Amino acid sequence: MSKSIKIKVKAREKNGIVQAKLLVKHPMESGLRKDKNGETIPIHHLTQLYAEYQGNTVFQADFGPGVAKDPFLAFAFKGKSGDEFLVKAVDTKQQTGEVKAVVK
Amino acid sequence: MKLTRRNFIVDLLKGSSFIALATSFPTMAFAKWNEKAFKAKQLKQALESKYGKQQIVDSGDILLKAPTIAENGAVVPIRVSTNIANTNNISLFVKDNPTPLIASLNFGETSIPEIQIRIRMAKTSEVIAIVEADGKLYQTKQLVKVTIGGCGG
Amino acid sequence: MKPIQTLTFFALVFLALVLAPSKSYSENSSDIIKTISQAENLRLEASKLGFEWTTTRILLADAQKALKAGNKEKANQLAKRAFNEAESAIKQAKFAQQHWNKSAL
Amino acid sequence: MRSKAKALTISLAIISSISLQSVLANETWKKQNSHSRVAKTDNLNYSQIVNEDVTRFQNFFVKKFPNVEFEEFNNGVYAIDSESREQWIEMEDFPPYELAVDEGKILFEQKFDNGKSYADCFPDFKKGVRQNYPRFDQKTNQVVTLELAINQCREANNTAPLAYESEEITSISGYLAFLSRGNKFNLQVNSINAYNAYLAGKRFYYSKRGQLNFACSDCHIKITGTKLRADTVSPGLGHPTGMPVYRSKWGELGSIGRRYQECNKNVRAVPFDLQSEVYRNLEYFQTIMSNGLEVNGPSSRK
Repeated sequence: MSKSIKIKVKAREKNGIVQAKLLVKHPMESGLRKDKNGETIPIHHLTQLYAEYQGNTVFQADFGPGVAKDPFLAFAFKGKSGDEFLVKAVDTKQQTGEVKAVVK
Repeated sequence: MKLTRRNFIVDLLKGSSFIALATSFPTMAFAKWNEKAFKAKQLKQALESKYGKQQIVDSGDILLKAPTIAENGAVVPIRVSTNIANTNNISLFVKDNPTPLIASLNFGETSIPEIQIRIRMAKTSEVIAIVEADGKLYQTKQLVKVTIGGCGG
Repeated sequence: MKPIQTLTFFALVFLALVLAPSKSYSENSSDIIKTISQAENLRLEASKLGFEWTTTRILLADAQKALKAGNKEKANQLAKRAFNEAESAIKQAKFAQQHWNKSAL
Repeated sequence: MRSKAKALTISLAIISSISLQSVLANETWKKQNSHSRVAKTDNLNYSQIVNEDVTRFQNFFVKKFPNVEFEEFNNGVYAIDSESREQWIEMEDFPPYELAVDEGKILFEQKFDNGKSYADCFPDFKKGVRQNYPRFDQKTNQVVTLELAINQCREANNTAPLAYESEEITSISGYLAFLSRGNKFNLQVNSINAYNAYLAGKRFYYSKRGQLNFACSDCHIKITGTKLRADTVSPGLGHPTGMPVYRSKWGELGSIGRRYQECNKNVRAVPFDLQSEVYRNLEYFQTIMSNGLEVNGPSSRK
């Protein structure tokens, strides 16, 4: 639980549905890439992501290394403008990140 | 499309926050990360590790939007949505990736089964979206071509 | 005298036999080394003009490697290709100097 | 002396009034060079020659792609390739460079040890400065790119320069570009030295090089719009406007110099150093060719 993962969230409500979009700064190393010296870069990717709204986990994602670098994800849930929600992420090194966002 | 500074600033300032804090995960509301399925090297193994031997039926009720030809296999934008009732999971597989299971997305009672994600594709392959609803499995597939670029635009 | 003459004769034959391959080797090698160094000079000239090709360096390095490994034929071929490439790059630079404006909008 | 200069000014003013562009150039010049007579005559001649180049260059693309609005050329290949464009629009929905822009803002606001900050070097940063770069610096007689200006700012404040293409420098330049969105490029060549730098860039652009014997213009003018293997070759008009660029291939922001290196390697020519005089001059030429287009950096590309 050392370095924290950066997450950026945008959320907008329309007709009672919150459209949430997020971007996570993460190398998403697949463990298959080699560096300049021909050494394999160790696997390091996000594994899980949670969205919490009013105390409930409304959405949850499990990632493998096949998700693109700096992962982007959009999802939707029932909610309203002005409310806060929380996004948390954890990766294979047990590094975590958390961000609070206000629904527009 | 025109990207102006003004609409961008609005998005940047109002729509988002950028407070990253170290956090702990006291509760894991959903199942543990399925290591076996995510590390499986063949589609068959990945499917079995995730769903067991359960039958998966083709469905026209899943909308999978992926490019016919990917601009760059490193970032392939995908959209999936479904109107199958009680959908609690959408999972994405790329048949010919080194590890075919890409992501597994779980929906709570108040969430809408529609997602957008950007994935990696090692080469031309079928992309498969599998929906889990009421304990049943549904799927739809699309071929996405990944080409070797020349100059890269 | 005679035994010495005989000995000298045999010694010369022996030496000729032993040195023959190494003599022809050193001749060929020095030719190759010469080609490599000429190619290297041309490469540097092309580089100064800003028109060096990425492939020329690789050819030269491979030529050196082949020479070290004793594959003279290959070394010679590679060195000559590098030479020709470097020469072409210089020609290209001169061509550009005179003709670039013709394709300008 | 004075009357001679005056006569020259008048005659040149007549010439310049032929095109609106050069009249505008003359106005700009009057503000900038009212103390320098030598630069005065230079300005009129060179800016006019250059602006004629700009018109010819831009007309080529406007004619070549009649369905593309002029303003659209700052979107590169996405202005002309609809399949790629769709994927790009998906990316721009929440582009990965936004993280770098945020980071750039934080870095930009940090103070140097002497208490000053980047804002002291770029007082107009809020209004946007990207469109002014690269600019020709008369004092040092060289083209100054935004990245070079960032490092000059650091050095002026006794701070070590950043490595080119480091995450720090591309983030700062990305942030400054983002604040400049919508501003139009309108670089003017005002002196013989600036013209020489422009000409060096122009010469590079049209010179064939590398084992494949390709000039920038061979791809981006002659065969623009066609497929090169799987890629549509982007138009040469508008390349610098979206810089720095987040290329999916790189997975991070990079400057036009990094892209030049790639292009050179693609034709098997030994690339030049980042921020080398050769590349700065090329960027100067290319940016001038994009005069009239809006800044839309940072951008995302495949």
